[in-house]
Amino acid sequence: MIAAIRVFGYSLFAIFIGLLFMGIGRKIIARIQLRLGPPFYQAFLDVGKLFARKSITHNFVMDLGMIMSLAGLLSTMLFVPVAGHMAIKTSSNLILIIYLMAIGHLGMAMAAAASGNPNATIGVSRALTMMLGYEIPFFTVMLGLIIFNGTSSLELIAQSQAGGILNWNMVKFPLGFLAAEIALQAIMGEKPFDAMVAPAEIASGPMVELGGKYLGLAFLTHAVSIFVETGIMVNLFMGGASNVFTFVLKQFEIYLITILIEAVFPRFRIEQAVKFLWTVPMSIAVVQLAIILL
Amino acid sequence: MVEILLVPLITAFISDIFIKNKRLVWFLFLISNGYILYKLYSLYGKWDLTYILNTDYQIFGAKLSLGLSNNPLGWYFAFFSAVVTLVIAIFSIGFNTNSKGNVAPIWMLIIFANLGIFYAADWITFFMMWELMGWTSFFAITNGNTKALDGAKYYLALSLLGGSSMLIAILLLGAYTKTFIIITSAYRLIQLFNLAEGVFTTILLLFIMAFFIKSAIFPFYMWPSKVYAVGPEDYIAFMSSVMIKYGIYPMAIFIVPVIGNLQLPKIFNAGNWMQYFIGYLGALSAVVGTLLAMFQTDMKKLFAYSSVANMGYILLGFASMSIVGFEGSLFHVVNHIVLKAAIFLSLAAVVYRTGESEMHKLGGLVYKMPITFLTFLFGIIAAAGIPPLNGFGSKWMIIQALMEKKMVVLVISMVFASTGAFMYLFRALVSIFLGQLPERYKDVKEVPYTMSIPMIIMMGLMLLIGVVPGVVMKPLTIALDALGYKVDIATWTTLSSSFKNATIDLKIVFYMFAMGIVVAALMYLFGNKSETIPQHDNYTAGENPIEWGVDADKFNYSYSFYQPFKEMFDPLFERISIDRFFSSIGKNFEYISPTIQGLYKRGEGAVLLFSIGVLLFILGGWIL
Amino acid sequence: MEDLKANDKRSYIDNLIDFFRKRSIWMLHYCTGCGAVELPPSMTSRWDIERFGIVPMATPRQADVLLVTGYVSLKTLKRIIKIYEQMPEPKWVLAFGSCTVNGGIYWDSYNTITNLAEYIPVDITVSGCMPRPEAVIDALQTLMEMIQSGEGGAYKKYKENYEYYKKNQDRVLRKTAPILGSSETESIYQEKEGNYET
Amino acid sequence: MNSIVFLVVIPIIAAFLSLFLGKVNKLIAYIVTIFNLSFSIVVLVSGKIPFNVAIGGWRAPYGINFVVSDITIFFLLLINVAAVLSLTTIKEHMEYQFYAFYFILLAATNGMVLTGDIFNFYLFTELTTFAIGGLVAYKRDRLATGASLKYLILSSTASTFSLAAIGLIYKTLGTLNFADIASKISNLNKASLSLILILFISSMLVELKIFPFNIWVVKAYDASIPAVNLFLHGMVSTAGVYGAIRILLMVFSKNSIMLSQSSNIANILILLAFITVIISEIGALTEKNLIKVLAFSSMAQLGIFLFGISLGNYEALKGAFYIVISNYFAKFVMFIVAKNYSVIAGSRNYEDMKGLGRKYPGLAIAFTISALSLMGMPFFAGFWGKLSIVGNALLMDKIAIIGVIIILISSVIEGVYYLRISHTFFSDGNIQDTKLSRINCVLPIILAAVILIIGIYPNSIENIIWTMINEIQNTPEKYIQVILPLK
Repeated sequence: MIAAIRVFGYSLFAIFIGLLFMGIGRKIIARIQLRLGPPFYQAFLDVGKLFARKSITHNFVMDLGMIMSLAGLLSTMLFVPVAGHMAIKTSSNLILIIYLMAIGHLGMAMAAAASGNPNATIGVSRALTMMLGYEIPFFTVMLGLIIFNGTSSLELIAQSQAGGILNWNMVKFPLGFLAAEIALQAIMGEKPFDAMVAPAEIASGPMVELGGKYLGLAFLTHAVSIFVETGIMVNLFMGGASNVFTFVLKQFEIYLITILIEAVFPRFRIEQAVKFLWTVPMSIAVVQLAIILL
Repeated sequence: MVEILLVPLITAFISDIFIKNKRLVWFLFLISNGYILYKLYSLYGKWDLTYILNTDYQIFGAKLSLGLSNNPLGWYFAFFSAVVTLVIAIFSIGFNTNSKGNVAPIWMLIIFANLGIFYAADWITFFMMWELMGWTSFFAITNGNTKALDGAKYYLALSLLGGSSMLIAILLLGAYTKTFIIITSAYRLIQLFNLAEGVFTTILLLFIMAFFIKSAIFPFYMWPSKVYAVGPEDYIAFMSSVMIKYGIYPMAIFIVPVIGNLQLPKIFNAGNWMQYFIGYLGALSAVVGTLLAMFQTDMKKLFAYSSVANMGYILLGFASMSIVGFEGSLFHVVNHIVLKAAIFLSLAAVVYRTGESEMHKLGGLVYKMPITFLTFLFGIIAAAGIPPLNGFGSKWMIIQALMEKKMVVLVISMVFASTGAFMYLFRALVSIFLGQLPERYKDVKEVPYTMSIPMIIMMGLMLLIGVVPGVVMKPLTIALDALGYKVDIATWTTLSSSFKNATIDLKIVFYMFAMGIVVAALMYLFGNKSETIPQHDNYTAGENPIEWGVDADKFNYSYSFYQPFKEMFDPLFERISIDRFFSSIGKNFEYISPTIQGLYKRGEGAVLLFSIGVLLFILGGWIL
Repeated sequence: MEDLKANDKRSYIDNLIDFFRKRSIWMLHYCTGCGAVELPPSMTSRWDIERFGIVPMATPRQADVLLVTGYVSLKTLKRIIKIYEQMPEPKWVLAFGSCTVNGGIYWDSYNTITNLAEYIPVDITVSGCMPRPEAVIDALQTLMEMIQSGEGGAYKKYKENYEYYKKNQDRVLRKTAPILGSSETESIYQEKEGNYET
Repeated sequence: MNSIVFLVVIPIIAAFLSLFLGKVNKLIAYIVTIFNLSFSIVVLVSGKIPFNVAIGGWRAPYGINFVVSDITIFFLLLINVAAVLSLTTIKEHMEYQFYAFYFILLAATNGMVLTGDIFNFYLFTELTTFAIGGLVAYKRDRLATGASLKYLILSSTASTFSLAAIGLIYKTLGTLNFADIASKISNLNKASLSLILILFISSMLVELKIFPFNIWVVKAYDASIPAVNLFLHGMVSTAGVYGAIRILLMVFSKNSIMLSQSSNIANILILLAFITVIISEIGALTEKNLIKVLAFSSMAQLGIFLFGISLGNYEALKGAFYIVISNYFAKFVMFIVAKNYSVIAGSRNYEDMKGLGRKYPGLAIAFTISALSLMGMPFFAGFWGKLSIVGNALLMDKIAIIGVIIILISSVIEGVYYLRISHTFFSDGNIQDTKLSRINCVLPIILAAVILIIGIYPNSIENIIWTMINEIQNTPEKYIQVILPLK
């Protein structure tokens, strides 16, 4: 029972942080564009509105897929140590996290495709292609860290960086961090790697038929994924944190970098994006890996 | 112990006689499979059972004796194959009620060969069963279907080639080690390495070629796509899940111990060249299989390439030459047996109802065949290696083992392949089951109970193995223990690798996923109520496609699903094609053939040729 | 709009929901006419309507408010109606300029409609030919106030008086049946039309 | 056992009588053939083997003699069984020429096996040629005449070589008796031996269907009636195989050392063998005429046989025997099935035979079993042959290993075209109802069962083969001593 409450609490916390980041991100982009921008809590308002709205579903697979998508990311989130805390104490294996994250994508893709709109399916096709693009460099960077630390546990990797900023993997392996940052841009689906959403081209891709609470669930999924992805980065490169507040702050630093890049870039075509990811960040990651191995 | 071989053989003969009575034949098939499973279950633990048949046949100066033995690894393969075969057998009863041909007798022969391979104690028995499987599966694939001939011919040629290469290897092994017993010959082969390295390498490579052909590893990866596309679907389910593992079993029992025990210099502190040889071929099959699977339009071809990729994973596990990788590979064997059978059963159900296997001509079947969809969904989740189902554990172990051995290229290609797997698996899901339902499939129904129950069983199996991997890992650890490998006895739900703090508890993963579902469902219920609208009511920029005479199923985006991505690879695949290479060999033979026939048709040339022959013969006799 | 005023008691939850709705208006700007040109300035840094939580959306499923930005030809009307019907409730319509009220300079065209409100319920009409961004923002803010006070319920009217709207729509849309396409499309369209009510 | 001469004499008398007997010929043919068969069985059972019969009381090496040893009786049985089986396929009325030639063929092939004299052997070979020439031309159309002529030209050229070789032997060794030659062969210098062997072998290779001396085969098979196909396969080839074993392994082998060490002829033979195999398999690959396919395949099988005996290893020789036996039974099955099916389909093109396997499954299954045996698949007789030959060839030098690879590749090709044919039989098709003679339906199944039994239980034949190999191994005691007991 306590475990269940903890899980629920962690979920709400992750959603809260994710939505907060989304709002702040929008504000920052607005400021970069010399606009006032929406208030920082805008994402909450949006989600609130969406859940209150009457929504439209085409069939039960859409409902199932949206639930699966949020559930997948929530359960992934439970494996990411937040400043050393976890909802249920278990080994936070990196490979497990990577694979678990896929279930969220699968659910989302299934819901999108079940709507029967070709734009959605095109978006899914692009998203999956992009996934193949970013997984390779990101995994290569992770591989270096795993081999260096002799463990695939995210928690142990975070712990091994304890004791000052100079011990952070970000400082020790700057090339790896750079590659991971570029890959992270694609993982989060921010510009220049947002070909799968591309509102002007394929009418926001997978989300084209989502409205009301389905879009709301998609927002929540996105919020949790921001939390998970920045959380992984913090644990991998910034030495985790001693308390939750520092952890969230570090997460925000990572998210800030992403947002700053997002604000100023146009969009890659999908195959350009994959080519870019397989050349630039991948070669940086390979150099980093070679340095670690030799 | 002999009875598990005799029963399928006798069943094959009996069902051959009653071939016209379909119901009886398939019922016999089911009974026989059930008996085999029961018998295998009772054989568990009796590892010293052997059966030897002495013959007067003399080879290399000694009388040949053929033997069977209940070896733990063979049991492991045989048992799980038998479980899945039984489920497929139940499915077949429903599936074959209207079909024209009847593969049951020949299938029974294949099961006989199957058990023979897993229970063979010596290479000659092994080879006999191996070759038996080759030609029987040719007949099972073609099954009187003229269109199936091309693919089956390709398979047969490769299969016979593999058989030949294995025959040479076995006989060389017998000549140099003076034994045909599999286990003994492995030990003696290792000793041979120091005496005659050339012979050793030849034997090993020939064996590997035979096994790779059967398991569709890299240079020989073409046959599944050709064969699966044409064979009877229920048999293909068996073939893609069980039969493709035949190459893996001898790899596990012979090649891996031999390579593992060699004292070879290591490259980059990671592994010796033989490990890399196996590993790179595995990685190539994983990557190439994945890429090709993405670009298929026929769903059976797609999953054929997926099988190729999965065989690649298994090989990668072997290449790590660590106990975790080895265990992971063998675990993946069972996982793949289960999940591929599930996927192909659901595909068989789709073909049964629609008669179509081109993905872009299907779509929206989920509304008509929910159980089939669910089986397929479970299958692809498992195949993508996503946690609560069974494909994850083994992939995880293989990746852990490779990372531990610092085989970075191999592990990156493994991740590439399993991420790419996500692409083609999802593509199949979308194209077959989701999207708009074509008008012509409005009356499609869910398959009858005889077919849906096996699918439900497969779903249960996937979930069971996924959450409680112990049901497979326990027998596996005991089998490995009996073979002399030191393994930790795993608990029912945990998997571990030798990394620091790298034990995952799949039970907890399952709980967490379940809780995730609960939280997400709460969120879902929290929202305002939703309304279901017709499937074709889509945002189309205000256009009404029906008004323009466009059917709803034209909305399905499923043809050239990954076109931009494919264009990246087009130059590569246009330039290099293993398929073209192998086909061209066959084509060249067929090209020469009429010339030679012409030689035998004409008269004047004959006399000329004859005299030249005599002349050369005489000259040769003097000069040589 | 007087009769649409909420006559029952509004609970806190309803107020909260209306607050959310008010502060997060997502618009679908259906660029039918010249008024579309005024939207980019209102969204970018000079006027920045995002500070009210107003953002453009790509599909009717996600949008709360439909902007009809100028004159509406018959062909366009058909699409507008379809999109309007595809939007989930609650939904609002903003009509731009005089063209949507009386046809504007196209008042005697054989091919444009003169009054949008005959075909779909319009919540707010923005004056001007064409309205400046200030006018657009003003209209949107009026809409926000209407939402908060529970007034903006024109979409309910559409449901209640569907026959009226349908009759008007059919009257003009008869002229727009496609020449291409299969011969049976007309009948199919007639049969399936009912399904498009949402 | 002087009456062994009857095996040759009675068919010759029958050949003469057949000119006058007309319709009774069929009966006489059965009687004579069954007599030959039962006589051979009686000889086998009598337990007096080995023995030597001097014709006319002239003792060897001066007179002509008939020898009955283990090998002889084995091949005698094969030939006479083949004769009986072939006769069963004749349903329609045959003219007297056919029977006359048949009796001569029977006499000649029996004589070839029995004789202990090289010149006599030559005579019987010529007689065979002459009989086959007549039988192939029996249909009297353009194709048959052409085929017959082609065969006659090739054989007569070959017999010229043969005669030259015999002359040389007589010149150098002063004797024509097999046993005598065998005991004196070590006196011969290498060059003369090589020359004699080359000349003699090149004549024998015509009968053995080895490239490039097999140009006649395909046409002859295609042009002749089914019974003649079976004669060619069952009697002539078997006699040729016997000749090759007797002459290469027993007569011209020095001190019972096997061929490959005694001369470089062996290397040429291996080369020819695998060229034959690959060429005939490739030739068969796209062939649509079923009879031609079988003709190509029988060339290939004899190529493998030659490969086996040229390796100079007793186990490989054993394999060669297995190949001969497997081929003997399998081709019988296949020719009979081909005959039946072509009658039903009205064409020899196997693509016209679709659906026959579903209508007459027994025949198609028998055909498949034979095909698998020829491919050397396990559980069939051919496997044991392939196992022995390949296994022992791998122990030899390079050329043998290349040969193994080529033979295995061609067995892949063989598999492809044979199983394609089997598949065609089992696929859907329209068939008219045709009545088949019962014996022609049952016979292939029985023979296929024999193949299966040998394949599953090699003990049944292993010992017989070893007795024969024993004889070859101990030629001086087992063969020469029988004929020339005084030495």
